[in-house]
Amino acid sequence: MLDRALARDLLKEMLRIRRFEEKCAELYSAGKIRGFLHLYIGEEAVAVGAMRAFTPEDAILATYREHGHALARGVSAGSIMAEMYGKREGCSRGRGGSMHLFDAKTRFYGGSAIVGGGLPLAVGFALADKLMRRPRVTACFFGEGAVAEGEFHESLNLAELWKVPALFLCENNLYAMGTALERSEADTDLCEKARSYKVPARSVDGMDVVAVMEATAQAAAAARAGGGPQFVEYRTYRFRPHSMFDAELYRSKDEVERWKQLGPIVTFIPRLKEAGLLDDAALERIESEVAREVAEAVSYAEAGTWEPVEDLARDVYTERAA
Amino acid sequence: MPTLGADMEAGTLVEWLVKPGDEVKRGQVVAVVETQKGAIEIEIWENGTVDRLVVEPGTKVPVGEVLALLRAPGEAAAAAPAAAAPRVAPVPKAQAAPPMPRSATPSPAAAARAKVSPAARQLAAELGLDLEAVQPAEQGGVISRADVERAAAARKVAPGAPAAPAAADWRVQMRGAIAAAMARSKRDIPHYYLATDIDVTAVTDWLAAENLKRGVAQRLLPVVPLMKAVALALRETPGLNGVWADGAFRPSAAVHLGMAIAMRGGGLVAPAIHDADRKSLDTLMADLRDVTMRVRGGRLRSSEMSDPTITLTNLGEQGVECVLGVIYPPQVAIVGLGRITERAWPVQGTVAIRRILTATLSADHRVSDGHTGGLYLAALGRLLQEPEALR
Amino acid sequence: MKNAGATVRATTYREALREALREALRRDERVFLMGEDVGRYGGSYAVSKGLLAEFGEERIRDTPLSESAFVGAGIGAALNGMLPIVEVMTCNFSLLALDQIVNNAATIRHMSGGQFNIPLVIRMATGAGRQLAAQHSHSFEGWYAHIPGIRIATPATLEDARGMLWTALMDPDPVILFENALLYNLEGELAPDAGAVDIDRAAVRRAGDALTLVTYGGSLHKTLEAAARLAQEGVEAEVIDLRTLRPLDMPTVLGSLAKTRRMVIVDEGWKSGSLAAEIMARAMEQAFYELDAPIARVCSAEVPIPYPKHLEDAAIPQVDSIVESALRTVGRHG
Amino acid sequence: MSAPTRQDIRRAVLDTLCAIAPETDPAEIAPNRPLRDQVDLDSMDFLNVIIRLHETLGIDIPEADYAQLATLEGAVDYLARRCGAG
Repeated sequence: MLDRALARDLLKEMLRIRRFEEKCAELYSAGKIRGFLHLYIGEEAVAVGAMRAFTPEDAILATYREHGHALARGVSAGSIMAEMYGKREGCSRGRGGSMHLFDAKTRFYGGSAIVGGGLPLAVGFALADKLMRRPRVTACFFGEGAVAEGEFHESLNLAELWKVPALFLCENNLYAMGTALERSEADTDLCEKARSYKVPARSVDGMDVVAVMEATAQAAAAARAGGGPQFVEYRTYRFRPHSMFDAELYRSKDEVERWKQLGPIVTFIPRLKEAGLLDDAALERIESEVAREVAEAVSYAEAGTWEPVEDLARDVYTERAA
Repeated sequence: MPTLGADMEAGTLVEWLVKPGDEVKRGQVVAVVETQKGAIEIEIWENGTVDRLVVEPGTKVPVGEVLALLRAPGEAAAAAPAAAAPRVAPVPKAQAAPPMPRSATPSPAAAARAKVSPAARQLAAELGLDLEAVQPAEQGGVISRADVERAAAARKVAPGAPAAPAAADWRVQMRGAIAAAMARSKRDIPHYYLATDIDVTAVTDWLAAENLKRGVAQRLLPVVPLMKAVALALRETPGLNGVWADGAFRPSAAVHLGMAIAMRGGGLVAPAIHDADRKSLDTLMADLRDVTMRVRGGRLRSSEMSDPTITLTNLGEQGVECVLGVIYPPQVAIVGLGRITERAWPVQGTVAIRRILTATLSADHRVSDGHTGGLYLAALGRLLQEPEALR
Repeated sequence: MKNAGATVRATTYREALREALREALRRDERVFLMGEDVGRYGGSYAVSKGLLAEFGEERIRDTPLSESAFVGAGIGAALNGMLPIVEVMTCNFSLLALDQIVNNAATIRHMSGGQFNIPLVIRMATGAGRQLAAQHSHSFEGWYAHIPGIRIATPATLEDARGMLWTALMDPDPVILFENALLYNLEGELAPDAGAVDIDRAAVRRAGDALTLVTYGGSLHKTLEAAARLAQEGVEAEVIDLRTLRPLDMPTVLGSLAKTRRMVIVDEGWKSGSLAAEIMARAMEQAFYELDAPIARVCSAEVPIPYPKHLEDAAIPQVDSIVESALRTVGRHG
Repeated sequence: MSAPTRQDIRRAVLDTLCAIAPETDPAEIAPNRPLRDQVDLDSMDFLNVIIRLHETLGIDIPEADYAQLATLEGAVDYLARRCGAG
């Protein structure tokens, strides 16, 4: 099941995200990245494992904590970093920033900064594929905070009612900004909520990249086979604050330390070594490749240009012959 | 001090978690900072050895301030100036707001219609004045209420027709303002007065020759070289050029010469001509023409009356030999120039007919004294003997 | 159209809308209609009656009462290659979908750096006048006309009801069509070959030189009636039907103002921050010296629209209030 | 251009005075009293009168001749001579 190449790939993908996010934290402190920044450190296994279940024709919708999903989907690190610098070379021309990455080539339909805002879109995406008989699915990533929004319930019901091929992929990292799940939901069993709309649901250890890969592949296959919408809960945890300006008054230091020991990378490396699929030299090579990719992304962003103010109103509407 | 959010300007260092000499690794938490959102752990982004803790716990410092100095791995202990903490990247200065793409302003059919402000229309209607007869102040400009007032004042309103109330009270208001300023000046400023006769034959001869060389429209008025001399002489006596404010004299490096100009139909204003000491005679003439025509055309708005640092009153035109001016607060001096007359004047032992002008100085005794005033008038006299240098 | 007669035929605003829907569904397989009760029930205003039988469940989709979900789904489907028509029963319920309309439909093209199009059409009924009380009597066209990134059109005549839909569908950006609820039963004639019309320009519905009456949607017919009454008193009013509220066709409005020099704007929205206020501001900015009198506005009273008829009538623009405002503007105190 | 008549010159002088000092009523200007006693002209105004006459009549008026323009009649005589001779 796990061969050397796949093991190396999964590890490298997770390290790409980890080092990229660490560099973002540094650049934010230096004032190079402004606005809001929500880091994905600790949840890398979900984006990396889940993204392997989707083809280039499928559509991906994510949230404002989306750097990991964009990198795993194939959006270039340079265009993402340039976007966070607000440069024209960014994947959204510098107009969206960290929370709104868009990339037509990889059918990455961006982050949404409105909790739950992407779920209705996903229903529409999947409806279109169904109506046009296209063998495609739509992946919609969101956090457990979204289950409190009406749009979660409206969307799952509508998706199941119309049996559209949409995957609702919920990253349950236990906290919606500063509110723990049990302090906002009467019933914290997320799968039960999905099953109440008859949507097939399953929960998986979000720290185990292989388990994530398998659970998502199974859900995607069911949807592709016409089984209608699917729901997957990934039990995971974010090691850093909700955003950069968060004193984390809502959780204890040792809880964070405990989860760090269960982290997706720190547990995966020994597992590969025991299985003889990884040695220190290979790990060193991966780290240096990742380091170079992150460094190149930063210089690409630094060298980027500002969009001229004259283009302010460009693209509000589609240009057409006068 | 790292920035942690767009709305964070500063943070208070609560606690150092490292001390000089400690090894630190990238990503290691080295300090705790208090912000409006609570205590936040601060990471270090470089590997190295702590050299010196610059900021003491308990002090509040702005974002971007150096908190500690680090020695790169293997760097000598000598306190080489460590690389300053990365300065906060200059936020891209928003370029000037782009000119909004000009929406194609429609040219309404009747583009030819004269532009008249509603206030002007209303007054014209009240006074029974035909708007066709009113000229806007600036060519092709908008006919304003002031333009209608001027036209009404100029037209001999038939007796019995309602006097233009608006125009009258405008002049009354101005007279009131002048009265108040003069009263305040006399009350608050201890004036001292000096007068001297100056031989201006050289400068008047020079001017006549100069104007012969020029076309009619480029001619200089006699007051123009005098203005330049009045301004240049101040360089030797700074105590006369500036303003009195909040109980103290503030000298002015620049010389903004207020020119007293009489308005048509009464009233007086003294708008400033900027940097009169540094301008050429041609520029001074152009500035004087512009401000005079606007004052006498009734179109000088008070907002344009920038504040002079000294005033010149040139009443010689009206045939007055010697004028002792009242200082315009908050200035501290006023120079008066009288009529140029031909008088018998001793020149190297013999008597000759020379053109003489009486120059006076009224000055604020709180700021300067007679000695300074005397030096000034002497300097003025000397400057007027070399007109070529005034160019 | 099946009947061969070349002459015009009597029809209604509702049937004109239905013809437009049928034509769009027939011409392009990417077109589909979804909304509350548009299928089996035939549409709350019976606009889509019969379409389910003709086009089937897939393309005439009844939705649960989930405005945010199905408007968002419309946006998603448009992003993914479809030409969806979403019917939000009335603008009163559209408030529940405002986040999807503002933060997704109007924003994604610009925020993505121009990578995506959203060729979505949303239809909403609007306006008061049926004693439905405050929550069912709103007029939000002016609000929506404030949002860059979407277009707003207001069909007030049978030709526009018949012709605006196809043009809106062919527009690569989101368009919202507001249909005043009082118009559905409007009877009139329609040319047999009536088809697509533009949604870019205002129309002069009645020529005149004494003053310009600017209006749109449901208020057009009251304004035309007012103009007729004014004519009996020797005041010839020019009536402008805006047809599009975003973009606003100011050249047509100002062209008329330059001729008449006086203007009254009739707008069923509340006066403060209304669309009438925006038109007035632009006229002041671009045609100040053309004015011989202050521009007047006839808007809804700033109250929740009341249920009893006499109060509802007092709250929204009426022919009398338009005539009175017009006479004041031309300096004749009616 | 044939030399202007005395009538043209008188008209030119009065028009110039009215342009510079709008409150002037041409009918009330006494021919032989100094203009500066009848019309509010400061040195700038007078220079502008000279410039305007120079432009309308196309002749140069040196500073030395200013005195001959002190009255209306004097000015017309002087200008007629200059134009006639011109």
